[in-house]
Amino acid sequence: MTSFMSNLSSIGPEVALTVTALLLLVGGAMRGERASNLISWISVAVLVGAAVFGLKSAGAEPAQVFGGALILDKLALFAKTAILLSAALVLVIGAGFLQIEKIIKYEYAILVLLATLGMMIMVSANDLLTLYVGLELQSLSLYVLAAFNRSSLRASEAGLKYFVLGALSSGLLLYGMSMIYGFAGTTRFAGIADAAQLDASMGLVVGIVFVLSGLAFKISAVPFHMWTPDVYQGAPTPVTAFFASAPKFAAIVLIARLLLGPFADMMVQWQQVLVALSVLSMTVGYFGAIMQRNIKRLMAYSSIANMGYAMIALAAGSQRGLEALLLYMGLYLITTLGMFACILAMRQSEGMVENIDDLAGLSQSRPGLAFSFSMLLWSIAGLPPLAGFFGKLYIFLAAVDGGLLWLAIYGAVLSVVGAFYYLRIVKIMWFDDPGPSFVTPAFVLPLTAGVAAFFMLPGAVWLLPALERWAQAASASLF
Amino acid sequence: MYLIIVFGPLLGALIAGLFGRIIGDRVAQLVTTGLLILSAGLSLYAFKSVAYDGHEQLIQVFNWFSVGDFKANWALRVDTLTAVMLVVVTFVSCLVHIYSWGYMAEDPHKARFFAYLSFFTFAMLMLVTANNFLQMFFGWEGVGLASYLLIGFWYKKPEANAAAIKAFVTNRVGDFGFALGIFTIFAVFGAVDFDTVFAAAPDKAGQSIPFLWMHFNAIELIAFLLFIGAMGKSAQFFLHVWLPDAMEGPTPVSALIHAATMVTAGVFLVARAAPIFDLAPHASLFVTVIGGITAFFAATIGLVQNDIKRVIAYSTCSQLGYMFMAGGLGLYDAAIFHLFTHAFFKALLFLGAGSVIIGMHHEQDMRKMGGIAKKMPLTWIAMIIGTIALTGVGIPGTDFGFAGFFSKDAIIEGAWEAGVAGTPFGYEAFWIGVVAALMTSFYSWRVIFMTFHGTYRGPKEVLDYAHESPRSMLVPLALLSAGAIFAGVVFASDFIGDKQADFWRGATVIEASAETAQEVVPVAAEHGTAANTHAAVASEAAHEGGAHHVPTWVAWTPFVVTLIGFLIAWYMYITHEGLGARLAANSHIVHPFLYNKWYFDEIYDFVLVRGARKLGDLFWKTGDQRLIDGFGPNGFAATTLASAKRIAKLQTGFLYHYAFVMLLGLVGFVTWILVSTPVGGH
Amino acid sequence: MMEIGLVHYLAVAAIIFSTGVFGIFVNRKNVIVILMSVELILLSVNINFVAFSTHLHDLGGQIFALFVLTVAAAEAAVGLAILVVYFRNRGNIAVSNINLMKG
Amino acid sequence: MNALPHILSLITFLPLVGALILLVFRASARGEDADVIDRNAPSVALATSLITFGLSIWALMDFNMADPGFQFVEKASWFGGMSYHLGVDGISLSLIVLTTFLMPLCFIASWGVVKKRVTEYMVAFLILETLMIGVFASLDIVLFYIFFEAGLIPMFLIIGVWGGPDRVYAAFKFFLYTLLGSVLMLVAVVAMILTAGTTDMTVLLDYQFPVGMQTWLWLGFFASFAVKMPMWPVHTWLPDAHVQAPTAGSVILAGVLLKMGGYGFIRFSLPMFPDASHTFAPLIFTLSVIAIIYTSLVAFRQTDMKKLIAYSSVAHMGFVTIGIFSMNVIGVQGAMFQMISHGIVSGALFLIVGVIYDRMHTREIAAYGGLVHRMPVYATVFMLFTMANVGLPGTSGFIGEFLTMIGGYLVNSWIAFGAAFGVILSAVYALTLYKRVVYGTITNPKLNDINDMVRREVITFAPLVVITILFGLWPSLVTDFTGPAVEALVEHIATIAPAMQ
Amino acid sequence: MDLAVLLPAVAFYVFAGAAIAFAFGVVSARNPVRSVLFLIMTFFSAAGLFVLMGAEFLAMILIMVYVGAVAVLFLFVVMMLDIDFVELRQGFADYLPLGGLLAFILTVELIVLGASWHVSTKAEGLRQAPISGDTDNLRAISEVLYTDYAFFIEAAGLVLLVAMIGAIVLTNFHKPGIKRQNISAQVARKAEDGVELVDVKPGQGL
Repeated sequence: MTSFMSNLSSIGPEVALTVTALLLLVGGAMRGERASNLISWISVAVLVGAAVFGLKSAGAEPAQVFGGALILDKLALFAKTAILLSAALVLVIGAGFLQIEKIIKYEYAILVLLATLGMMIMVSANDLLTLYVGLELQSLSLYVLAAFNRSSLRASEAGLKYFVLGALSSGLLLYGMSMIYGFAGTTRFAGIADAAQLDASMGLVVGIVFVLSGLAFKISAVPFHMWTPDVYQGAPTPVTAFFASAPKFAAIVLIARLLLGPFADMMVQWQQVLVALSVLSMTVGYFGAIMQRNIKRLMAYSSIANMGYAMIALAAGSQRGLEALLLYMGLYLITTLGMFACILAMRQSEGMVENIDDLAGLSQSRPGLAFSFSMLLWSIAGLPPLAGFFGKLYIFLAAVDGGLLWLAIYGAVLSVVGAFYYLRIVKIMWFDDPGPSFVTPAFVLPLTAGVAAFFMLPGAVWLLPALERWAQAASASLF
Repeated sequence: MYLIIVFGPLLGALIAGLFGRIIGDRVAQLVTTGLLILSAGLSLYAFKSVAYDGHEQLIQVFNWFSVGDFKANWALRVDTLTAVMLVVVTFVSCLVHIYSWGYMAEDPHKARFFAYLSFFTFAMLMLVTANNFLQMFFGWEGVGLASYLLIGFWYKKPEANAAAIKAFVTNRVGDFGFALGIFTIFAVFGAVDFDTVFAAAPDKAGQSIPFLWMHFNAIELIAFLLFIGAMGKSAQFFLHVWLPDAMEGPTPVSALIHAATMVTAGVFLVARAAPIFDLAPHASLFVTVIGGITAFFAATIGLVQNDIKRVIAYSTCSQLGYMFMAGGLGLYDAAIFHLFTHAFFKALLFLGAGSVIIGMHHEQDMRKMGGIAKKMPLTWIAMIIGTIALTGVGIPGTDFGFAGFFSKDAIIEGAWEAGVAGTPFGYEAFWIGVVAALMTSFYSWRVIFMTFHGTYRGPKEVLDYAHESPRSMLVPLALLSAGAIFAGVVFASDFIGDKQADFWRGATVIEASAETAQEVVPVAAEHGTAANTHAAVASEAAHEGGAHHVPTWVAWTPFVVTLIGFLIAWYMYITHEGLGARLAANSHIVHPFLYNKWYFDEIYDFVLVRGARKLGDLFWKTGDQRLIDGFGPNGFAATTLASAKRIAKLQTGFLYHYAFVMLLGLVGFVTWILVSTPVGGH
Repeated sequence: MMEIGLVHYLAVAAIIFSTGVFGIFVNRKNVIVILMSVELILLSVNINFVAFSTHLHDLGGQIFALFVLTVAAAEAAVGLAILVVYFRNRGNIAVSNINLMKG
Repeated sequence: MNALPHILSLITFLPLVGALILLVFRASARGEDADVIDRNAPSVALATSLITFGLSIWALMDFNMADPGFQFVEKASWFGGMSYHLGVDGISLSLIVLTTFLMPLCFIASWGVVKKRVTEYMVAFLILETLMIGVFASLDIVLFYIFFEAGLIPMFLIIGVWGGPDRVYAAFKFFLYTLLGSVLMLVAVVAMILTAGTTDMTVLLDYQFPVGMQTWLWLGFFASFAVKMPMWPVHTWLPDAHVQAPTAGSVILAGVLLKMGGYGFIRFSLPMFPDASHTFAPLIFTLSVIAIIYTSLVAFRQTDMKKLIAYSSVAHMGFVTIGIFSMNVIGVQGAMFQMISHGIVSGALFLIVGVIYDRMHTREIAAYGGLVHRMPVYATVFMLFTMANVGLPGTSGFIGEFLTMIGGYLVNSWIAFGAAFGVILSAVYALTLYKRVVYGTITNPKLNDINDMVRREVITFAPLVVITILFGLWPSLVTDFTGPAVEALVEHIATIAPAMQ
Repeated sequence: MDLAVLLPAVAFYVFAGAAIAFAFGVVSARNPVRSVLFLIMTFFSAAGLFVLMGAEFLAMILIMVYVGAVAVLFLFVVMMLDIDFVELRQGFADYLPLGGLLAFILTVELIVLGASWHVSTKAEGLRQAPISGDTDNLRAISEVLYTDYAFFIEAAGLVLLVAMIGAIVLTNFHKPGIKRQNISAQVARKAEDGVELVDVKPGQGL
């Protein structure tokens, strides 16, 4: 057991999260709903603390713990930091919403903590079983969170859809895992890598296709995306913000780890699938968003499209590609959370509004918010000089470098379609006459939006190089 | 001195134009007119010093263009040709300025008018003093602008505006050719200044150059293109349509621009580029033919017009045809001489007509005039002088005659000689000249008779009002009358006579005299591919019979036809007054055809104006809006929206659809992978 | 045919898997049946794991199956909980009625 | 004068500083204070742009005309192999000065005219100025791209917020059209970076890409620059954008933004892909000639003044492309001159339209007529720029057209032949416009008390008038300046492009 | 034929056939209650297959967990939700052809794939928990489960915890207005709280 304990000590952040979750659960059960706020803030503190604590091990050599079940490398660290911070931010920006809507429960924060823990396990996975358990830990939490607003028909419908399809996708994932296990003889990544290298049998190929299908669900890649718009729309907005941020990051890092690690030698096969996923996602994501009036649905399509973009980088299958992926996803996280902060600020005196037309004239009624939102939109549309452009640039670099020129061109052309609907929001905020004004949002929302927008600004030149360096170091883990 | 000649008018124009409202009309008039008088005086001196004392000048002003190999300077090139033009331009301009004091007395925009006039003068002077084709082009377009501004001076009148645009655009068509000519010159010679080009021209004779779909003889091509420019500016056949309409402008303008100076720029160009035209027999033939056609064609129209200015305008057109005929036949000297004399009598006629118009209270229709000689006798005399000069009255074989006599007969006789020498179209040109002379005589006298003689046909009160013009208008008439009478007799020997070699000194190519011919011939022979040059032909002609030794009947024919024309006019408008109107009314083919100017305006309007409109609409509405936008951005947007709708429709909200799509994807991928990867490879 | 090998078990698993898949999208009336179809899929996975485990002489597969079972139970609990919530809001669980959000 | 360190950075970012100052003040102001800021914003913007202009003149004085290379170079490494790398040669500096010159005029022209969201308006223009200057000053290809595409954002807002009734359609069309072009260029840029292994334009200029690859790269860049120019048939965004944009927006759009396309061709397409440029030159010539004739005819039929001028811009840009792809010194010089001249002339024409638009709030030609009676000064200025637009010798418009046509002629006479038609047609539409707006009698009773240009407007036009004529008579002011760089460029193409021989 | 070969084969076909048939029953039954029962039968059959493969422990767990817990849970929910079973199975046929085709293709592909399996020497070398011949299944599993797989046990515990939290948070309603028994309040209740002794003065009344 000493080895178990010492292994535990090397996953301090995860342990901290677990312990906190358990303690808070007990506390919550004792104190009831009155403690919700406090529990939220403690969770935030722990999440941030875990991130900071985790970063202290940044210089450490990559290590495998629990007999190789988990791997702790820079990639995992990068992903964990991002996940922890975005989870914390989601709690922060969502707090006000849940209170005003009167759906606050102390379990909310705990579920977020546990989901985060699941994601942390996912990105550290070094074994199919780890992957599965981590994934399910995250998924189950998210299913519950989606339906968290019990009295809302939409929320429960979202939860139901998410759950049914999620279960189906876990089934596919598992079936694939069983194939991989059967043909490789092991579930450990290192072993699979050996098998794939020596004997890339059809079983492994089909297995990885199944696994990819299952994971594609988590990142809403077409055609496994169908749940996304409905769930984004139905779930409570803070939960949607969570869906759009950390789980996407975790899942795509997981895919990267899986494909570039054990299945690196089978790139010829999975690249085709990934390219197809990417093309489909971009197409559906960009075109699907155009007709949307509900901003959360629009964000769903936007995230589908962005994942399609991210998969371009992944399909390149190179370190450059992984670096681009991480950079892109990092920027995506910041942008998405910033945008959700703006969406959470969309409250008129009668309640929350979700139509993009409700943003009319925001540039005059709330110039600061409009300015931040516009920056974020332009950034995610990939317009220079905002940071999103660099994400796009890096992806193109990786794609062209990896021989995926046509994919890059396709993505480039589709990004124009994307610009169209992002711009439509800008148009509504800037060109249209103001409608009913928003009530003054909680201070934290414009602040978050503003900080996120500031990161996108060319003025924040230090951010990009730092992120880029970090992504580079992280991407080196797999190569 | 030359700088003052050229830039004086510009200064005047700027002062009058920019500060007209500050300094007042009177000062503006004084300044412009004063500077013009100065300019004219200096020009006379320059004429003497250049043409007679041989002080040709080349004054570099400053560098204009220096781009790569392309260099062009602002410079003043003053040789005899220029000097002649300087005199013509400044003298007529000066008189027109003076005349305008009276003519424009009631106009509220006098300062602007004088500014335009002076500006025109400046541009024209730039044109004639140019040392390279580009500067010439500058002046060329500058006079076009001035012409546009002046034709449209009365901008309230829609006709004036339309005419102004028509003039500018038609000129632009000519300029199109001119510009291409300059490009070709640069492409062939690598330079555009006269000295280089003319010096190298013989070397380049016979060289061919690709142009559009085929190869052309470079020199021929250049000559042809330049002539297109000349056609536009000088209102030659096909591009003549603007000139009659230009009469919408104030009459002094017509006199200055559309009679004496600007329209002759084309002739000047041909004379200036004579070394090129001389090496281009085919292009020259083209010049002759176009000139001939114009001379004839414009005269036929002139026969039946009722607007006094239009008659004179067609007369101008016709006379320009003469000049080009001469130019095409290699008689550059005669062409310039006719230009010179024509300037006097045509300006006289126009100013006279202006005097009539003012006297008749802005009436231009001759049908509403008649018998006003008594009311304005001085004008009547001036017009008679002008007409006599125009019709070229003089006694052949002597030095007695009005200005036109010398120059026109020189062209007609020169044409005959050219015919004798074997120049293509020489004889034809002669006969055209004769026929046109007949018609010239008829319509010129018709004007006189319809206007000043017979019975008055207009409203009574206008006649009562009719009066002689003020002195400021009569003085120019007098001076021009003097020119119309004496210009021929005084300068004939210099321009086309025995002293011409000393006079021109190479400023243009002259044929007749033996010594120049000998100078030219070796050059032509040496670079002899274009052996059939005018110089060579002319020199043969010179050796055979010498200059101006044509059969007597040839010399007398113009005189006779002129007389016949006069008699017919007398018959129709004096002895049988009203016959002309009856004939016109009874003719259903010839008269309408001529009266409507061979329907050129209608055809152009139909083909070009409406064509352009139709094409513009087609390109705009169908091309841009339906095709480019329709298939481009709007089509793309529509397709995008349609696909967006379809994709959004895929999202049915039904769970089983969603699951189905997922599994479809899965099975698709698995199948694809199984098919694309060789099965059992391991 | 009589020699029962791995492929037989895999075939059974495949058929059950497909049945589960089939059950998901042909069923429009009742969400619970869909959940049961998912359970079928998981069962087929377990058969796979166990079959491979036996033929590889490796316990890993069986243990994996054990965890799959565990998680499947948890999943069923959460799924049914969500279903109950939905039922409370909506009054029925017919699949063809669950399309409030679409487009 | 002494060299000012980092002068290019100063010129580039000074407007941005002005914008930020305004933004900060505006953001922190409430109520009355906001109005005060709005009132003073124009002065701040004008002052900023004037100082920028002064700095650019300083740079101009310091510039060594004999040196065809890049000067005032600043370089600092950034990340991902990219660098902050600025520098100018005659080609780019002349365009920078054009930009800084037009900017103050825009501010003067907007003075008191723009009443809605004044501070934001000024900020948008100042940011736009920075981005435009950045395009011309960048020596790093990614940096270039950033500036190039970023300019879309403020322009989008300018059209959309302060534009005419159909501004949304126009803004989107402008934005998406241009964006589509530039993303394709981005892919080409990416391919270049990967092949050459650097983003440094000075290296890329000498890097010889394989001929086959050049074709694709060229097409990528072409997609962007052709839209930006705009060339036929991707020009249709321009009339819409111009018509809907506020006056100053049109000025900048026509004056500077279009020039980015031409600049791009000169800076990238020609020297970096000389073989492909040779291959595609006939295509360019064909499109240009079509553009000239086609759009001139279309311009002739317009009923909206701005649209007419916009179409004429397309035609004039046809000359630029002809000049550029003639790939001889005369042609390229002509193209440079044409760009600068067009920047001034068409800018002036849009200001001209703006003058009466401000008074009458319509741009329909039919609503006007007889303006000369009420506005003689205006009529005079209008005439001058009409003539410059027509390309009358003595105005700057002539020089560019003439040189580009010679350049084209030296390649193939068809080009000059076709382009020369544009010279005829430009007279048709320009003079028709002038006639219908200025001449004739006043038919619209509202015009009876329209006032002539006020002092502010005269100040706006005075420098434009002077420059138009000055450049027309003394083109060496520009050509000497751009000459060495252009000659070096042409020589460079001739030496490295085997197709030339 | 050797009984040692025949018997397992027969057993396999019985169990396999039953499992497949019951699985079909699950998806095609008209009544959800029957579906649940078919599901239970499927699990039983599968458990039989597990036994045939020598995974006795798993077979037992399957029955315990699935039949004992999950299926019962299903049954419970089915009954609790009180679904109107009258309107049944309309539209079932819509997707039948395409869905059937899809399922068929998938099945064929997976079987073909399964047929390509072979024990590679390499795979044997990669085994994490090789089965030694002399240990029975239960013992073998127990030996590794809390040692090598301890981490997963912990993680699985968290998964179950989430499920628990989820089930509670979603279904545990405190509807206002419903009177509930509060035991502690009852227990803590004292006589003094409930009874007030009032000294009623004669003649005054309350």
